[in-house]
Amino acid sequence: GGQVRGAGGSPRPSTGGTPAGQTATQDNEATFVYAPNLDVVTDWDPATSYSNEIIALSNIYEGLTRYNAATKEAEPRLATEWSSADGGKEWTFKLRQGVKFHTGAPLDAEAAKKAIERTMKSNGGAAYIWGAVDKIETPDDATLKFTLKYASPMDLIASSGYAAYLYDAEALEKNEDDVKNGKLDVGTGPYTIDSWRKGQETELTLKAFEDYWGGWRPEQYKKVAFRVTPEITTAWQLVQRGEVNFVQRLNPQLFQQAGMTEGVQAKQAPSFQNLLVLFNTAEGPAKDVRVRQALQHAIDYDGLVAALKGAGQKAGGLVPPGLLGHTTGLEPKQDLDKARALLQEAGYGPDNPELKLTLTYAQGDEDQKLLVTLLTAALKQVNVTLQARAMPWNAQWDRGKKGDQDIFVMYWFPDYADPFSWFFNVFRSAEDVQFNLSYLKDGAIDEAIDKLPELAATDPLAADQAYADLQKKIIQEKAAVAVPYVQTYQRALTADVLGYVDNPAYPNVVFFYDLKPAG
Amino acid sequence: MPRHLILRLGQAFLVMVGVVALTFVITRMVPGDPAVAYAGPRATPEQLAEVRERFGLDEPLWVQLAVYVRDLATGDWQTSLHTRRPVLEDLYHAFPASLELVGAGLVIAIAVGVPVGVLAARFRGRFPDFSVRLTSMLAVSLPVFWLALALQTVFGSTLGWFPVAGEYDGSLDTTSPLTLWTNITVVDALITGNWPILTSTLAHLALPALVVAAYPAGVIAQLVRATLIEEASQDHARLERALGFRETTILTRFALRPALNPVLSLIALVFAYAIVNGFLVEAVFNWPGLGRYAVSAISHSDTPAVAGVTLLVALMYVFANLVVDLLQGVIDPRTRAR
Amino acid sequence: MPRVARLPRVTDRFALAGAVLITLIALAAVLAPWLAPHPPGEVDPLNALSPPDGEHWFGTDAAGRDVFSRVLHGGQTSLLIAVAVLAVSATAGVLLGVVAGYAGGWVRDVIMRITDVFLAFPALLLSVALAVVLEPSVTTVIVAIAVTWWPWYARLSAATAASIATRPYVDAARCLGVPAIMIILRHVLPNSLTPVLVQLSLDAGGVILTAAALSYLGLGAQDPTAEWGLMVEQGQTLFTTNWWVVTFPGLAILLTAFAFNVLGEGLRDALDPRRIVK
Amino acid sequence: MIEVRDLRVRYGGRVVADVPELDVAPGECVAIVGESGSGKSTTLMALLGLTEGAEVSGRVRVAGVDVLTASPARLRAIRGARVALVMQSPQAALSPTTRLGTLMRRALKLHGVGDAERVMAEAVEAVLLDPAILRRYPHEVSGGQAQRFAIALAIALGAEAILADEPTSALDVTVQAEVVAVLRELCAARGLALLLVSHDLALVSTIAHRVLVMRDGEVVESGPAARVLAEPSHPYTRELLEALP
Amino acid sequence: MSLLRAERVTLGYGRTPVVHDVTLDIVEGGVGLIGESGSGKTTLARAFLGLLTPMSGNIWYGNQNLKKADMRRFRGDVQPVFQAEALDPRMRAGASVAEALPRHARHRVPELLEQVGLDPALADRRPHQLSGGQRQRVVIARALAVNPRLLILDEPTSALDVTVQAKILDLLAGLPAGRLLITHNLAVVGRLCRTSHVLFAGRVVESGPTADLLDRPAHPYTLALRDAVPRLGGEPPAARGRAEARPARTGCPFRLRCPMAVAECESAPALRDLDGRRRVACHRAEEVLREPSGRR
Ligand SMILES: Nc1ncnc2c1ncn2[C@@H]1O[C@H](COP(=O)(O)OP(=O)(O)OP(=O)(O)O)[C@@H](O)[C@H]1O
Ligand SMILES: Nc1ncnc2c1ncn2[C@@H]1O[C@H](COP(=O)(O)OP(=O)(O)OP(=O)(O)O)[C@@H](O)[C@H]1O
Ligand SMILES: [Mg+2]
Ligand SMILES: [Mg+2]
Repeated sequence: GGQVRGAGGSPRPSTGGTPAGQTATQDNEATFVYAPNLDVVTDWDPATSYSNEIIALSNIYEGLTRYNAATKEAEPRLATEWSSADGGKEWTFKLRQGVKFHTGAPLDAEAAKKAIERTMKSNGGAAYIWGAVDKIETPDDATLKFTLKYASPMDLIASSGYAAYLYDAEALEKNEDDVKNGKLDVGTGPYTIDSWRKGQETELTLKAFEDYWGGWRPEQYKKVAFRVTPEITTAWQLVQRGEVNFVQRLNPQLFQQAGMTEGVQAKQAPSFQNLLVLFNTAEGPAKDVRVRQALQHAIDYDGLVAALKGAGQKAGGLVPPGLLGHTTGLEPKQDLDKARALLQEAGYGPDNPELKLTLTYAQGDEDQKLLVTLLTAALKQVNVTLQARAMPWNAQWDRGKKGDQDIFVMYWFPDYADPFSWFFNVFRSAEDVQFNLSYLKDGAIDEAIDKLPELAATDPLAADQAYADLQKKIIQEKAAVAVPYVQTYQRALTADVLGYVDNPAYPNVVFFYDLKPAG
Repeated sequence: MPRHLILRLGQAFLVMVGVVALTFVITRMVPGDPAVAYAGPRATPEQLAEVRERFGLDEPLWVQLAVYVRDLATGDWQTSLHTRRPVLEDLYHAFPASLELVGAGLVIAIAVGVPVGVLAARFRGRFPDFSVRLTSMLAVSLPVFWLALALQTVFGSTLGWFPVAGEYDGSLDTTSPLTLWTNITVVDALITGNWPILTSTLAHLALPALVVAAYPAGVIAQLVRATLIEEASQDHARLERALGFRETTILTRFALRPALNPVLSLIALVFAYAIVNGFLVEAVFNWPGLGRYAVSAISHSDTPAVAGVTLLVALMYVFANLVVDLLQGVIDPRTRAR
Repeated sequence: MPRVARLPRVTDRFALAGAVLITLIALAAVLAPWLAPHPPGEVDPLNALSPPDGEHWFGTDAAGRDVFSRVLHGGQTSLLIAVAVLAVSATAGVLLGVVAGYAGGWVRDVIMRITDVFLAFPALLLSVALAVVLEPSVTTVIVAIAVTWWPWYARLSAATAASIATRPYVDAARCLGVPAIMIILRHVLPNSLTPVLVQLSLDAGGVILTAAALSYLGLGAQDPTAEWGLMVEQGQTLFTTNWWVVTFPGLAILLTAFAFNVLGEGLRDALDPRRIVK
Repeated sequence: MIEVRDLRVRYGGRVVADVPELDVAPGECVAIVGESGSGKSTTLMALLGLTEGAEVSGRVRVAGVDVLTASPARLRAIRGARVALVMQSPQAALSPTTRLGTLMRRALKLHGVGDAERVMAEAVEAVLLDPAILRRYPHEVSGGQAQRFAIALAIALGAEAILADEPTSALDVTVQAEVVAVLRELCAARGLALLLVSHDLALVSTIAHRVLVMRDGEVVESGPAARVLAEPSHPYTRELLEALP
Repeated sequence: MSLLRAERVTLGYGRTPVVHDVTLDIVEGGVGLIGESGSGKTTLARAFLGLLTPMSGNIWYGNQNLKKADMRRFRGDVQPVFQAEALDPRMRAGASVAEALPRHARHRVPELLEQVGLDPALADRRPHQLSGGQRQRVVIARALAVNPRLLILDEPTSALDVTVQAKILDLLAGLPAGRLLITHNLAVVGRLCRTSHVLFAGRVVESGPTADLLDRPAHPYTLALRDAVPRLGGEPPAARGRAEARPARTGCPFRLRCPMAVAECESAPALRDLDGRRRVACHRAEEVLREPSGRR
């Protein structure tokens, strides 16, 4: 039988939709069209979601707090105020009143507790962020009290883009299939699912949730559509024609062009994402620290940043600017003579047998490829042959877990605005390798890492120092990693969209509620 | 004829069996651990084990093969690890768009290639022939992704004559929603008389279909030209000349029909080629078809999905070949006698 | 005599033009180390993406490498792929095809069904799997394409061989007691080669294009190898902003594929069996 | 009907047929004999301007049209309608995908012959064929049938001259007898001009009024059949006759 | 004892039989095979050469069944000379002949070419550079290279003009080997074969000494063949006007074309002995014999 396609779903870009002279107070009928380069949703479960769908879920679900990139602090969202006690081991959040789930149920402390506990139990996605929680109590309807095993910055954790959503767990459990199939959502956010068609070009449309606690003003966007557009050039042409409103990432050349194109605004913002070049400290030639140091010196950091043409800025240490623990004075520099000397000591280099190293990086990533190209050329001068291989992430990671390469290239960014994950996930030794892809095993470093959360919660100054020391140790002493640059987001919006602010804690997320068309 | 038909079907079946076995082997070679792909990047070993068990990934290979064949036969093409929906259902949504694109491309290719081939044969050795040959050789030499980008930039972006991407204007979904019968937008719009969607889809189809058509059109033009010249040098063309027929009449009324036979068998081959070529074209024009599905399945180590696409394309190929074989009998009575 | 159509000499000129073009391209590729103004891997990040000028005729790519030099060197890889794939798949395909065509009966059936299975397979997907198992590289591309390419020759030569096998001279050889293998090698094979030869030159362009498509999908040659398809892939997002990065390697592919097609078309006419025999 | 003076056909500079004189009057049968490759078929083709790729010189008048200088349209007007060709291998000369009747119908329509169905049936019956044969494809009829169909085509179009090229080469003698009988009958009854190519001297001697003997592209002897075959003057003709088993 | 003998063989391609139940002995003095085009002559020849396995019946090679015979010896004993295209277009004449010779005997090529009256210098030419007559001689030279006891000749001269034909026939007549000759040309059979068989629609309809056969045919088809041969300076051969009829599927296959057909012919006539030397498959053979003898 015939089935009507798209009834309800209505992606229509705003450009041209608003005739001149229309006042801002008139109802905004336009659809905001977002052009992601990948499929939007892989996992609809707010507990385990850990992928690209953040760009949609962040508008459907909310957490207790949200990170403010300008003030570098968490600010109220579903919690209106909070306090900590016992040296950061006890946290009390006051819930906002009058908040309703999309299911119609009210948000109270019990519901919030249920959601967080379900997320913790799911143990999937980023659920680990709640790892410090010992127990949750609800002294009254509007209060949520966390008791922790060790001190942790709960206000920041609660602002995480993943696994921190409060949702109607009861309704979810009752309608699990509907939630999984994108027919139902159980959030509190300003938008709710309108239609979801996996694999279609316009994969997902959202519509305003009428009973949103923040209320609705006429000029806000009531409809949102996600139009999947893998090719950057295609996306760029669509935004130029006004068929989409937001392209999450352009390359520097298109970005430059966007800056000069009428009807398009180019937006650039630093991110919390940096590139890690991890050296195999456990096996192979890179086990020799001198080889690793030589590799660090072989990278043409300045050349790379120049060639990135604005898509990245030179890094100083492991922690990007804007986060606690960011240090200066660790800026690396290429020094081929030093690299040659170090290799010579290690028994390689121009006059010795050729050194062959394998490297894996992400397929389709132009910036990583640039690094690889430059590194290959540089290493060739010191008689090192780099066998670089681009792989899909899954395959690359699988191989990485087996320790099957000398150099592993990947991006890292935190789940919430905190530097801890760079250390805990990437450099703390582990039985089962997950992201410790330099295979570093150092008791002293492990010990220092374990002390960080409490330090951060109790003595920020000491924490800053501890972060700085650790970075020196990992980068200079152990030479386990080279950090060439921090990525800069380069995005394009149609000129008629006002109010867009990039928030590095929520990569690629547009908070549609905060936008309005130019009047 | 029925015996021939049965024999032909039997062969097609055997080929399908081979394809299934080969598909299975290949899916076991696709990168990455499918369990990891399904369970997500930070899954625990227990979760992985559970996923492995759920999908039978812990069984010995031959058991997996047996299960695979049984499931295929019963219409269970497994569940995509990436979209988490039955592969058959995904294909049901993605394939019609590809069919639409490739179908349109082939129609253009035939509509252009055949007459142009006739033209070249009619004026062989003269200027029209020369230019047709040159153009058709260019058409088969163009890297398809390059052509796609060029056409998109020139006709879509710069001149603005055609839409640059997508299957139709999405806002039409509200103003004139389309009732789906076949899932092929053009066909559904046609049978339900939905003109806004039809015109929008045709406009969106123009550029990508042209890109898909380039290669087959070139090959068809060359083939038609060659076979027509061959036919026109046969004794029977001499007789037709001796009877006073015009050269053009001889080519179109007498020589073209036998010449269409090789063109037909070519089309079955080109069909599969065009689907795969379509993968690249679909990426550029953001066409919501099989190609996009396949490319994303490949990059997500989505074994069942890759297998599904492979099987489907192979199935289409075998089917197209079958149809062509039967059609050939209609076009050339000599093959029927065999 | 007016008005009687003259048989076109154009055909031979086509073959000649194709051959000359290919020779030039091959020469450029072979002499690349001497002709190219820069080593293909020489990076200059500070001069990345500079447009064509006197120093860099074809401009530079994202890593500041000289596109002209890379196009010249890329010819080596692309031609190597074409020659290797065609050699491997033609050898395998023709041998199998000729055996199938000559033997007929169940031998033919078995070989042709296997051929059909491989034919039915989307080349790209088979290549994907192989590229993964064997690690993407030029060799992988060669193997992957060859695996999906040979059935064409098997089909083609099986058909020709089947018709050759009924010729009286083959019967005559059988009556002389010449062993089957010798009959195949001495009579059937050489006489089945003409259509294959034509097809080969027509296909050379196709192989280069397929290799380019594989590279384009990241399954083929790997950076820093200079290969045309890979270069187009690397430049494709720059198509509207830095046209030279993608246009020149694209043109190189086009030109080479075109040259082979011209040669093949020319050969098709020039090697017309009727012409040979007459 | 047919008048040829100094016809010379060259392929790539090589003369393959050189015919100083060849006339065929209505009701007359002229035969060309000679060794294989001596230019017999080429001569026949030249009479209708069908020698593609050849250089042709001389003067050829057929049915009142100067073949070598006439416009393509005038040539097409005599081809088929006034002068019909019966080609060397009958089955190969029929388009494999066209039914015999379709071909005949198209040809009749082309030359504006009215009442096609009746004309077709009569012509086919005149050569003792079953009209049902018109519904068949060429591969479904025997060589003899195809041969006679070609003659029927000429009759239906009302041709005044038939150029027949070795019409019996692949037939056994019994079938040959049938074909020959039909042709003779046409000459006698309808004043048809018949130009026959054959290498069967015995056959020629029984039906031709005059004979041309060709060798290596040249006419070595010509004259009344009775004389040429009884008292050959050229050594090659003698050689031919002596070689008869 | 004849070298080769077909015993009740049925031959066909795929599943369709084209030669039915034929018994034929290749005896001394040359055996001729005549018959309508498409009647199965070449098919029969291929079977005798072991290129085609009978659907039923046997071929005897001496006292061995050909299926089980020693093929090496057989190949040395029996050689074909085919109609056309018997030479690989890509091979030089010398190489084609040499292919028949063991490696150490390759020097015999010139000698063999001379034996068939060819200039040994022609050994370097490819088939298309040779005339039809020369080509046919190369084929014969190749067949002779193995010193065969029997030649199977399928229209060895039909592509040649009469002058060349005569020379080849002389050559063949002078060879020591036995022969099975297939031709349309009755005169040629008369010259080269002591015994002949007439084939019609895949069946032997008459066989016997060639001279008898041509002088006093006992089968209407043989009679028609003889009478339809045009004679130099003679009357045009008589036409009967029913030649288009295909062989009948039931009964006597010739009956639709037969001027003497009667109701009895609707049952198939068996091949029967006529006078001890002749066999014929016709119900009315005796009446045919009484037809006025040939104009010869
Ligand atoms: N299209 C052509 N191009 C070049 N040469 C040709 C062409 N057609 C015929 N010839 C040559 O012209 C010569 C005469 O050929 P033609 O067909 O007239 O001979 P024929 O007397 O009819 O011989 P046959 O008895 O074998 O039919 C031959 O040498 C032939 O090779
Ligand atoms: N390879 C084949 N496949 C199928 N049928 C065939 C094949 N070869 C011959 N035939 C058929 O077998 C029958 C006998 O053919 P054959 O070649 O033996 O005839 P022939 O007596 O030699 O005729 P001709 O005098 O024309 O050479 C014919 O009807 C023919 O169509
Ligand atoms: Mg001729
Ligand atoms: Mg024969």
